[in-house]
Amino acid sequence: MDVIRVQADDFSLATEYEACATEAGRDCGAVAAFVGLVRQADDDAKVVGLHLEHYPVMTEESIEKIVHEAHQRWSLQHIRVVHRTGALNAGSQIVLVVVASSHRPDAFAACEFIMDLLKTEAVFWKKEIRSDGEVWIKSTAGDYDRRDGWKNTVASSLKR
Amino acid sequence: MDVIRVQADDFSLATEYEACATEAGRDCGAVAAFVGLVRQADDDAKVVGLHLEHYPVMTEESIEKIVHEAHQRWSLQHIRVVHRTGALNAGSQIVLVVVASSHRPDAFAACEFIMDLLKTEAVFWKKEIRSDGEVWIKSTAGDYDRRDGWKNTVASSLKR
Amino acid sequence: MASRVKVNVLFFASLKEDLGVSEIELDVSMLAGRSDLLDALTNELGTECVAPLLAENISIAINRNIEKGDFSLEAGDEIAFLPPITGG
Amino acid sequence: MASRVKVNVLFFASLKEDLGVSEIELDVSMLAGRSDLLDALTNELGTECVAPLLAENISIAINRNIEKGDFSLEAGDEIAFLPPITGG
Repeated sequence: MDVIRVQADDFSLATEYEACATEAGRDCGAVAAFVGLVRQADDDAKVVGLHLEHYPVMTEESIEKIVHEAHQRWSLQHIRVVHRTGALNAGSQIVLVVVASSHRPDAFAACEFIMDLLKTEAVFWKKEIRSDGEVWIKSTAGDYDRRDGWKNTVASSLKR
Repeated sequence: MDVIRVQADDFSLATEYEACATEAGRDCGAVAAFVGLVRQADDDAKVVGLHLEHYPVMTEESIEKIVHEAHQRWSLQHIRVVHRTGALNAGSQIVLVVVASSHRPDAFAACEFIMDLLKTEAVFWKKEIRSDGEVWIKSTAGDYDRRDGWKNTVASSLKR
Repeated sequence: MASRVKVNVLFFASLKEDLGVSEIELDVSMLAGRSDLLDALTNELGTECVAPLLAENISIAINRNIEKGDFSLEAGDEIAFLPPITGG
Repeated sequence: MASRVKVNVLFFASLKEDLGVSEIELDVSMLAGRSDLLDALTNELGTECVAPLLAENISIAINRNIEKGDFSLEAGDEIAFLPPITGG
């Protein structure tokens, strides 16, 4: 069973990695992981923190959909996604994705796919608290390009 | 300073991730990590373990070269590579790559690049200890294809 | 006149800030569609306050499913106005 | 006759297993090249034993640099015979 959690509390990569290794079993040869953090610097104004809002149940369902699509595209043993909400200071962890597979290309591709789709498809709203004010963040053109790039890769051609 | 270690001892993703976050500093927004493990299953014969041999100094230098090239291609704050040698049982951790960057595309690409080049360019020899005998492993055509795929991506076009 | 039903309307992120409210209960006619809903909200909140809800980049979810076309509301439906999302 | 120098020759992985030895000290003539080196190894180990070193996929490193062409050995050089590598 994959794990998807939306929570205010911080998470531990160590704990999630251990749990992933246990779930994945002995065919697991590759674990790809990603942690997104609150960057302090953004252009000129300093980012003091983030405020993350979500829509309970709908947010979890939007992540489930992304995770489900990853399983359809690649051979994966286990996926864990943890996404924080609420007030996060600069330097804080925001999001974690851990993916286990027999082979590294699948683990890498799925981990990156999930992160790319979280940016544009997961139901979160992110406000940057900056030294010069507060700004609700929108996905960038680059974010949409990266999402659309996955649409052009046919699932069956990626599956081993 | 990046960290490259070749060692018989096991490593801890948790420890390397913490060290990476500290080294990367407050501009860090993305940490991509990969751990390769000894898979038990390989086709029909069970893999009991691996024996990994290296050539001290030359091996480290071969990894340094890969890490150096990653820095030339992407904007990265910190890279850690830990590669084990010696006798490893099925399920053991073999290799770890952790990459910190301001942005996730750079962190993902560099982490995958480093792993792909470790497969074909790092000076290690890997013998599978299988239920039906011992086999020195060679890089596969797929491994060389993945390495060559990076050659076709011009460094400057990737650099933000 | 069609019978009236109660629905819940949620506002998130910038909309919650713009409207100064995160959730209201609304009386609408049974099977009310998109324009009926916006009329009812205008009655309740005023034209100026409703303006941000009409922006092109605002999505409407009914019971947590994005509805791009029209819809027919039923009693107890949960309607959410969603500004552009970004996670990760 | 050219003066003689001592060099170290290392064998890794499958070559170490094939030859049954991981390292030998070898006397070669000063500035010996690739074929001189292989001749000296044949004298030392025998034709049959040296055969695996001649396979197309075996690389030679001098002082930890892969040498694809010819080379000139000097005293104290470290010569390594490397089967195909694979890390990760």
